[in-house]
Amino acid sequence: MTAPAPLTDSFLERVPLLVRDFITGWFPEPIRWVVAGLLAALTILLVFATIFALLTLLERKIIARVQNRPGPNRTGLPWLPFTEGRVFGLGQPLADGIKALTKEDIVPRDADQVLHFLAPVVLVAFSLMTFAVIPFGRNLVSVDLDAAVLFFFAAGAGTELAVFMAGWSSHNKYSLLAAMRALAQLISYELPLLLSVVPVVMLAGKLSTTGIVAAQAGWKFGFIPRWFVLSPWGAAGFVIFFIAALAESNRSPFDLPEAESELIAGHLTEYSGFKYALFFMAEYFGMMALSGLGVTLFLGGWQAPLPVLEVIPSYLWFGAKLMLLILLFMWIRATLPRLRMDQLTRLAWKFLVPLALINLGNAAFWHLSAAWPGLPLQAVRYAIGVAVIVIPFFLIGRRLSAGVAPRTYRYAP
Amino acid sequence: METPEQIRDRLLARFPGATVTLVVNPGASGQHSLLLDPANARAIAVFLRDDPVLRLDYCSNATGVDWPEKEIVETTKVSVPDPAGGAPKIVEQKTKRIQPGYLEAVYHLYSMALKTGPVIIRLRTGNRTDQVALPSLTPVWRACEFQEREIFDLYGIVFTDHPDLRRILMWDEFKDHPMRKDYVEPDDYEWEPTAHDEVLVRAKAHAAAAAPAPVAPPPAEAPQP
Amino acid sequence: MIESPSSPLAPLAGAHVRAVHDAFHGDLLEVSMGPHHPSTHGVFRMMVTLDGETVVKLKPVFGYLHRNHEKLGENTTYLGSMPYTDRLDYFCSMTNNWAYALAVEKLAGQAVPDRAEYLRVILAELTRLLNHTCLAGFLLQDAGASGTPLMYAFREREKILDLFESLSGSRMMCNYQRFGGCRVDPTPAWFDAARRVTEEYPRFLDEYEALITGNEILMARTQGVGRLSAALAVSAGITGPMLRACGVDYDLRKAEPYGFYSRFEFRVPLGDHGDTYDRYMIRILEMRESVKILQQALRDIPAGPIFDSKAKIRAFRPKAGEAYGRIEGPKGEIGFYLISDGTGNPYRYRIRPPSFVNLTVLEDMCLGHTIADAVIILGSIDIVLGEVDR
Amino acid sequence: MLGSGIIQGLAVTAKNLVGSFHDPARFTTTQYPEERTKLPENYRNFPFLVADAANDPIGSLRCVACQICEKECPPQCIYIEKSKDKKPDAAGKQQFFPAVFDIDTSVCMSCQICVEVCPFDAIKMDQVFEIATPERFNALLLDRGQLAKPNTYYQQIHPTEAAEVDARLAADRKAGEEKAKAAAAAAAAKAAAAKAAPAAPASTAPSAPKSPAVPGTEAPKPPTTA
Amino acid sequence: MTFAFAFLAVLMVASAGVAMLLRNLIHSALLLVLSWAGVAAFYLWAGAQFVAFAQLLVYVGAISMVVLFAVLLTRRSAGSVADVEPATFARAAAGLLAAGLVGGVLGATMLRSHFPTATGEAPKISVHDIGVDLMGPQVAALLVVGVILTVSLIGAVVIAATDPAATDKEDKP
Repeated sequence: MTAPAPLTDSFLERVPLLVRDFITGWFPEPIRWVVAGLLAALTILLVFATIFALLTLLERKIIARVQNRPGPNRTGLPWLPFTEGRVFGLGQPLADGIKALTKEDIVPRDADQVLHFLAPVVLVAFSLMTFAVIPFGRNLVSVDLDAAVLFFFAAGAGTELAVFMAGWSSHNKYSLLAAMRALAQLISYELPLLLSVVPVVMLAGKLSTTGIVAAQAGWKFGFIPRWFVLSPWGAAGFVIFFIAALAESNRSPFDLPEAESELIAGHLTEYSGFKYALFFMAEYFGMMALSGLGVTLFLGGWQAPLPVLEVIPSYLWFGAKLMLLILLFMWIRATLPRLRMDQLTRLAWKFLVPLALINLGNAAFWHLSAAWPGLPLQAVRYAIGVAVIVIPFFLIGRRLSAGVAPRTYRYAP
Repeated sequence: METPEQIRDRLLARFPGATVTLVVNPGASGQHSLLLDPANARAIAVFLRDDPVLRLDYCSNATGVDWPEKEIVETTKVSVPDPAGGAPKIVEQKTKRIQPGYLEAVYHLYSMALKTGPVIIRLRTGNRTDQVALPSLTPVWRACEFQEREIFDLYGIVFTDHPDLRRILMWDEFKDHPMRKDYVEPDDYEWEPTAHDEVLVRAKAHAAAAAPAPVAPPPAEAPQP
Repeated sequence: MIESPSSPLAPLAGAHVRAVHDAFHGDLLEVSMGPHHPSTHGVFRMMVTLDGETVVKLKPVFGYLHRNHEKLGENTTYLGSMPYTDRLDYFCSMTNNWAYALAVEKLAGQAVPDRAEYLRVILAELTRLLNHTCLAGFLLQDAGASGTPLMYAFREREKILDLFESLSGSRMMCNYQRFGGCRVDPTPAWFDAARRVTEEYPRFLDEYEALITGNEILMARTQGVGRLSAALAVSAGITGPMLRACGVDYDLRKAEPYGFYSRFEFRVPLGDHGDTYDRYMIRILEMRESVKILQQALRDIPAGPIFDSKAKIRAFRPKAGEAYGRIEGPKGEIGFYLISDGTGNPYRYRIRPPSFVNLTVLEDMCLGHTIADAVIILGSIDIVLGEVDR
Repeated sequence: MLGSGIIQGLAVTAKNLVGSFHDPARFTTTQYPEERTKLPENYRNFPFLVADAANDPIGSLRCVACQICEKECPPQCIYIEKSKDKKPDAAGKQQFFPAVFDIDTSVCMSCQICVEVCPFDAIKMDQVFEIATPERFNALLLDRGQLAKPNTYYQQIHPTEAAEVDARLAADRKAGEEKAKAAAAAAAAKAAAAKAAPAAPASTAPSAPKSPAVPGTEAPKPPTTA
Repeated sequence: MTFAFAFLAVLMVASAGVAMLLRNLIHSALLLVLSWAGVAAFYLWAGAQFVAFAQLLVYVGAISMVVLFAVLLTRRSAGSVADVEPATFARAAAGLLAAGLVGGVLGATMLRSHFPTATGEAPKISVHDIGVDLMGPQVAALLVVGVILTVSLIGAVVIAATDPAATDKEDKP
C-alpha cells in the first residue's frame, strides 16, 4: 500500500479497523480471527437487512411518486412523540415484516417438504455469501480474496439451484413451467454478465476486488478520475453489465418468472408467509450485491470523484454510488413493460453476447494503445475505442429490431 | 339504395321457388323488412352479400323475437238481410281466431363497401315447440356466430349447420329458454326487506311454507337456498 | 375493395399447428385463464390449449356477469331502462344513453333541439377520450408495465369524470339523456371547465405517446401480434377502432352521420397491418380527432331549450312498430333494436354490444402466438364484461 | 437508434417524479379522511323526503302518497302505504299523506328518476355517502322518519335547485290563493245576485275552487337547471 | 486441522453414498451437488482458492443444472419417485464385484507410489501466477479445451435449433 496521504488516513477511515481490533481484543489469541469473521458477517447481515427494509419502502415511494400519488404514508409508529403515528411511511417495512412473520405458511400436501423448506434458505445463503468480497470502504472488505470476482460468481451460481428447487418442490405444473423459464433466463444472462466483467479483470490485471479498486485510483489531469466507466470499453461494459444484472435479479423488463399477466407468481406460487418474504429479501440482496459489484468494477468502488472530496470517508462514497444504481433499478421498474420469453433470450444471445465479445477486443486495443504519446493520439485512441463498440451496436441493433419500427398512418379520404 | 319492395321483386325474380313477403313496419322509423322462407334463406343471403348492387357484407345485428299464440278477435261488418224485407242491417260479427305462435330471427344487414342503410330480413319457425329449426347464416356472415348462439341460448331456435351451437350466456346444464314470454322463473326466493307486489306474494308463500316458527321478526329467517 | 372471403371457417389449423396431435402425444397443456385471472378485464374466461408456449386452441367462455338485461328491459317502462344502460359498458355511460335515446327517438319519431344535439356530441367525444386513454393504460398493464401508464390514464380520466359528475350528478352512472333531449342544462362554469380539459388534452397525449409509442419493448411485444385481415374483420362484424386498424374505412359518424356529426370537420385514421400496435395507435389518433370535434362543438354550441316541448318524461307510449338505432361508441358500433306494441313497456328490447361481437375473432388472432401475446391481444380488443354478458 | 424510445420513456417518468413534488397538476391524491374534495352541487346519492317545517318533519311532508315514484322506480325499491285520513298541506288543501314510506337503500341505485317524475317536488336527491352500516338488512331499510329532512337542508345542499323549486311553489301557492280569492269574490257576487232575485231558483253552488293547479301528470316538469 | 479434514471427507463420501441409495432421483441429484460442494470446500481447506471457486462455479452452478435437466427431460412420468428396479441378489453381487475390482486397482497404485511428506505450509500462489502459467507452458492444453468446448456448444445449438418441420416428418406414423 503506498504511503497513505494524510486525507485518506483520517480517523474516520481507520474507524472500522479500530472497532474490529477493539472487539477482537476481548478474546484469546487463537479464536481471534473467528470472531473477526463473525463480526464481519454480523455487520453485513444487519446493515443490508435494514437497507433491504428501507429499499422496499423507497421503491414503493418512488413508483408512487412517478405515478403522481403519495405512496405508503399511513403506517406509523404510534409511540413516537408529536408525529401522531404517521412518519412518512417509515412504519411500512416494520408492518410488512410483522405481516410476513405472522402470515400462515401453507405448504402443499404432496409438496416435497425437504426441498420446499430448503429452497429459500439456499437462495438467501448464497446471495448473502456474495457480499463477502465487495470492498465497501478503504479498510472495509470482509474477506480480501485473491480470486474475489470468481468467488462472487461462484456464490451467485447457487441461486439457479434454489430456483429449481423452489419450482420442483411445489409440485405444481405452473411453478415447474415458471422455474424452467426462470432458469433459462438466469443461464442465458450469466454469459453476458461474465463477459462484461472479463475486460475489467484483464485491464486491472488481478481478480481481487481491492486490487481492481486500487487500479482505478488517481486522477488524470488532476480532476478526471481513472474509473473504468469513463473509458469507451468501460462504458459499454457497464451498460451490458447493468442489463445482465437486471435479468439476473429478475427485475423489471425481465421479471418474466413472476409475470402476473401469465403464470401468476411463477415458481413462488406455493410459497406464503415468511418463506415468501425470504424469496423477496433474496431478490433484493441479489440486486444490492450486483450493484455493489458494478460499483466496484466500473465506478471506482470507494474512490472519491475529486481529490478534494477525499475528506468524506470512502464508505460514504461507496454508499452513494450504490444508492445511485439502486435508484436506476427502481426507475426502470417504474417505466418499462416486460419482454416476452423468446425476445428475452434472443436479446441475450444475439445482442449482448456478441457486443460483450467485441468489447473484449476493444479493451485489449485500449490496453495496448495506452502508451501512445501526445494528446492528439490519445484523442484518436478514444475515438477508435468508441467506434469499435458503437458501429456493431448499430448493425446488430438494426438486425435485432428488423420488423419493429414506428409507423405512419393514413386517413380516410 | 333500393327500397325493400324493389329488393323483394328482384329476389322473387331471381329465386322463383322462394316466398319473399314484405313486412310493413307501422312505426315512425320506416324500416320495413323482408320475410324469407327458411328453405332457401341461405341462398338468398349469399345473393344479398355478393350482389354487386347491394353488397350487404356486414350483418350488424341478429335478434330473436318470441311471438306466443295470440287470440285475435276480428270484428267484421256483415250485412244481414232483414227477414221482414226491410233495408239490410250492418251487424258486427266477432270471430275469435287463435293465431299460432312462432319464434323469429331478425337480421339487420348493412354494406360497409357502399355505406348503405339497413336491409332487414326475418326468418320464422314453424311453431314454438317442435319445429324450431332455422338455417344458420353464420357460413354467410361470421358476425352471426355468437349472436345466433345467444338466440339459441335465450330463445331456443336451433340453427342448422352452425359451426359451434352451444349455450353462450347461460351455463350448459340450464334447461329452459329465459327470454321466452312464457318463461317461469325458478323460485330462488331470497328474503327482501321491502317485498311488495308479486315479490310480496312469494314472500307470503314462503313464510307460510316455512315451519310456523314462533312469530320471530322476518329477517331472522335464513334466505332460502 | 372488399372481396368476399371463401367460407370464413376455412380450417383454422395453419402451419403453426404441429401436424400430429393425438392422445398418444399427450403433450398439450389445457390451461383455463380466468374467470379470476388478473388480466382478463373482468369475469372472462379463456380455455386455452397450449403446445409448449404456443396457443393451439382458445375457446372464450363468458356469461358469468349475465343478468338478462333485455328481459329487465321488457318488464320496465322505456324511461326505467335508461339508468340500466349506464351499466352496460360502465366506462362509456353517456354513449350508451345516447344510443338508447336515439333508437327510441327513431321508434317514436321524436325531434331533438339543436342544443341537446350539440351536448350529446360533446359528451360522446369526452367519453371516447376517457375510454381510449384507459385502453392504452390497460394495454401497457397487460404488457407488464407496473401501472405507470394506467395511473396517468386514470389521472386524465378523473378530470373528465368530474365534468360528468358536476353535470349529471354521478361520475359513471350518468343517466343523463332523455327521449327528446337531455336532462340538465350545463352552466357557463361547466363549459369553461370543459374547454380547459379539451385544451390540456393534446399536451397530455404528447407526453403519453412519448412514454409509450416509441418504446422498443412495446413495439416488439405488439407489432405483428394478433394480425386480423380486413375480409375476416368485415365478415365477422368487427366494428370500431379494431376494424379501422385493418384498413376498412367504416366509421358510423361518417358512414351514416347521426346527430350533428355532419357539421364537424374531423378525419378517420386507418391502419394497414391490423395488428395490436395498429389498434393501439388508431385509438391514440382518434383521440386527437375527438379533441378537434370537441373544440368545434364547444365553440359554436347554440343557446335554446335542451328538451323538446312535445317530449314526455312519464307515460311515454310510442305507437306500435320497431326501430334499430346505432351509434359509433368508443368500442365499436352499439345498437338498440326496439319493438313496441303501443304499451308503456317495450315488447322486445335488444342491445347489439360491440365487444361481444368483436370477441368472435379472438381465437383467429391468438392461434400461433404465445400465451403472453394472447393476454395482450385480448387487451387490444377492449372488452367490458358488463356489455358482453348483458 | 435502438433504445431511444426507452430513454424517452424514462425521461417522461422522471419528469413526473420531479413534477409530483411541486406541480399540483401532477399530484392528484387527496388524503380522504383529513382532506375532502368539495362535492359538486349536482352530486346525487340516495333520495330523501322534503318536509316544509323543520320542527315537525314527518307532519309537514310534501308527499301526498300519489305512488307515482313507486311505479316508476326501475328497481322497485320504494314502498308506500297511503293513509286513510287527510291532513292540510302547505297550501291549506286537504291531502293524503304516506303512513308508511320505505326506501330499501340496498336496492336503490340513486338514478333520481323518482325525483324527475314526482309532481309535488316531495322527494329530492341527497348527498350522503358515508352511510355504511354493520347490519345487512334492516339498517338499510330507511323508513319515513329517517328519510324526512327539512327544506332548509335541501336549500343547503342544492342551493340553485332549491331556490327554483321554492320560487315555483310560491308562485303556485299565490296563483292558488288568487284563484281562491277570485272564486270567493265570484261566489260572493253570485250570492249577492241570488239575494237580489230571491225568486230565481237557487243557483247551483259555485264549483269548489279548483285546487291549486296540480300539474297534470302529462305536463312535463321544466327541467331543473344546474 | 485434522478435524476439518475428517469432517470434509465424511461429508463428501457420505453424501455420494446416500445419493446412490435414495429412490427419489431429484434428491440424489441434489446430494451429488452437495458432495461436489464438499470437494470445493476440500480445495479451500488445502488453500487452493482459485480451483475451489472454479469448482464451485462450474459444478454447483452449471453441471448440477445439466444433471437436473437431464433427470427431468428423460422421464415421462410426472412422479418424482424414479421407477428403480428392485435390488436382486445377482445385481448386488455384480455391484460389489465391480467395486472390489476398482478399489483393488486404486489401492495398488496408491500403495506403490510414494508421496513426498507435506512440507508444512502450502506454497503461496497468486491468481496472477496461475494466469501466467496457463498462458505460458500450458497454453496448448488451454486452447484444445477451448476448441472442444466451442465445438460441443455449436453442435448442441445446431441439434436444438433444427427446423421443427423436420421433426414433424418423423412423427407422422
